[in-house]
Amino acid sequence: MSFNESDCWIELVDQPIDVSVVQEFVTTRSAGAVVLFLGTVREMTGERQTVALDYQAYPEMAVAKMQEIASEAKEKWPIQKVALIHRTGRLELAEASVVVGVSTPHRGDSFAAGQFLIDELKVRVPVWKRENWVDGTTEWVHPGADSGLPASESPES
Amino acid sequence: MSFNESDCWIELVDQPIDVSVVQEFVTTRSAGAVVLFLGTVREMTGERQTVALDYQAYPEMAVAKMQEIASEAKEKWPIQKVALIHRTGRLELAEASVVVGVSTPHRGDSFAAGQFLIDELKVRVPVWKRENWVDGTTEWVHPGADSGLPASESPES
Amino acid sequence: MSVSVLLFARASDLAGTSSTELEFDENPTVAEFKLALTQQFPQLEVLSKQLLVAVNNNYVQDGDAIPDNAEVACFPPVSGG
Amino acid sequence: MSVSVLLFARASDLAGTSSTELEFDENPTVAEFKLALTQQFPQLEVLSKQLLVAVNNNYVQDGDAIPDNAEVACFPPVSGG
Repeated sequence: MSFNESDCWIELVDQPIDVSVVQEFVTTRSAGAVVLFLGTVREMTGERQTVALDYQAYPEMAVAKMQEIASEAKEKWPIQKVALIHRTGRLELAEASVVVGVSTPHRGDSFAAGQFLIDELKVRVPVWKRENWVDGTTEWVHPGADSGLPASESPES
Repeated sequence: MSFNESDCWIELVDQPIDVSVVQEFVTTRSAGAVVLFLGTVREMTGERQTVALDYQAYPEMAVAKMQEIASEAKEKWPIQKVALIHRTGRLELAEASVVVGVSTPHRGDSFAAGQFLIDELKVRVPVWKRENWVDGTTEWVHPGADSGLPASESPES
Repeated sequence: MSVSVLLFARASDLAGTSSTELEFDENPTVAEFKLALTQQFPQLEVLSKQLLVAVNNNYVQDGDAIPDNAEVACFPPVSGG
Repeated sequence: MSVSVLLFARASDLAGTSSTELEFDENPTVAEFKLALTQQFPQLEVLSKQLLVAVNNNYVQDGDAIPDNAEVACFPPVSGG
């Protein structure tokens, strides 16, 4: 599932994301600033230890929502290039589940746009993660749901 | 010139910066978020066109100040890994003059720390850039100096 | 009319299927649709207050009507990134 | 005493050298040091209000004294990044 224009790269992938390719995509002589954000698999959530995360997506809607978020960001900031890549499937510790890249003429806009893109992605894009705890149990992470996991301890990047 | 601890990589280099090496350095299972910032050579500054930038540093002090900024950031945010790499010499359009990398457990801290690191670097670290304009003239960029270039039009990333 | 539904994440696990079909006399509202879904799968009750519904890739609210031939999906709050 | 000075960027270009040496009867303040430097290189006047001074890798102010055997550097506002 992907959406590609010359200045916008949106994709769901089931393999490791090559950050250097994202960096090359967003870097351009019309920008003076590039911000890249990686959401990575963190081992500890409070006292609980993770061994891996499984990510599931609703592919068509996930790509449509990522495209919508990128379009909104382009209306707010002078974005030269933008990339939103989300991975699905099983991820080991420290692997990147999502990579956001954005370039703008000046750096303040790149930071603001980068933060907006990942904040909105986490609210709107239909992707879910399932914890594989070290004790062998698994658990879907659903903010606010009756999952037995307090919302304040929900894994988040 | 470099300063290296297991969680802090500070360096002045005179060759292109390999962003993927910086990304690998700052990525760790103890973090859920990585922010990378690249300052890149922008072609247009207002109506003026650049063909290249020359960067000069006062190496010992530049490394000392980058180390100082990294230490300050580590007091403010729960930083797992941090990298500040600045390049010197001649840079072509779209090349990275500086790469900042930082990882933290949660994403808000990575964005805040990344912005702090580059903002302070641009204020404190003794590095200077010289514009090579398309008309063949050259010009040091000195914020606030009597350079003939209005401060509001000073190239900045 | 018949409404095809996609289920994801814990909603799919609880229902034991990733898709189903529901029958209605006329176009249901989203609230009516959710009620019918949890009647078919009572085990979704644990998620009922949190269940989100999307029609043709957009989120919809309880009062909205589900149109003919729509792609309907039902899932818990998202947790990507 | 003798103070060795490093010059950078436009200060170095204007002076035509990247280092120099200044003589003082006693430890000068930074203000006295800057005055002596611009007397030796009048072409630095154009930068004088902006010139920054660092001693042993730290910025110093006009009222500070320059200690013995210090590494002193003088340069315009920085523009890295």
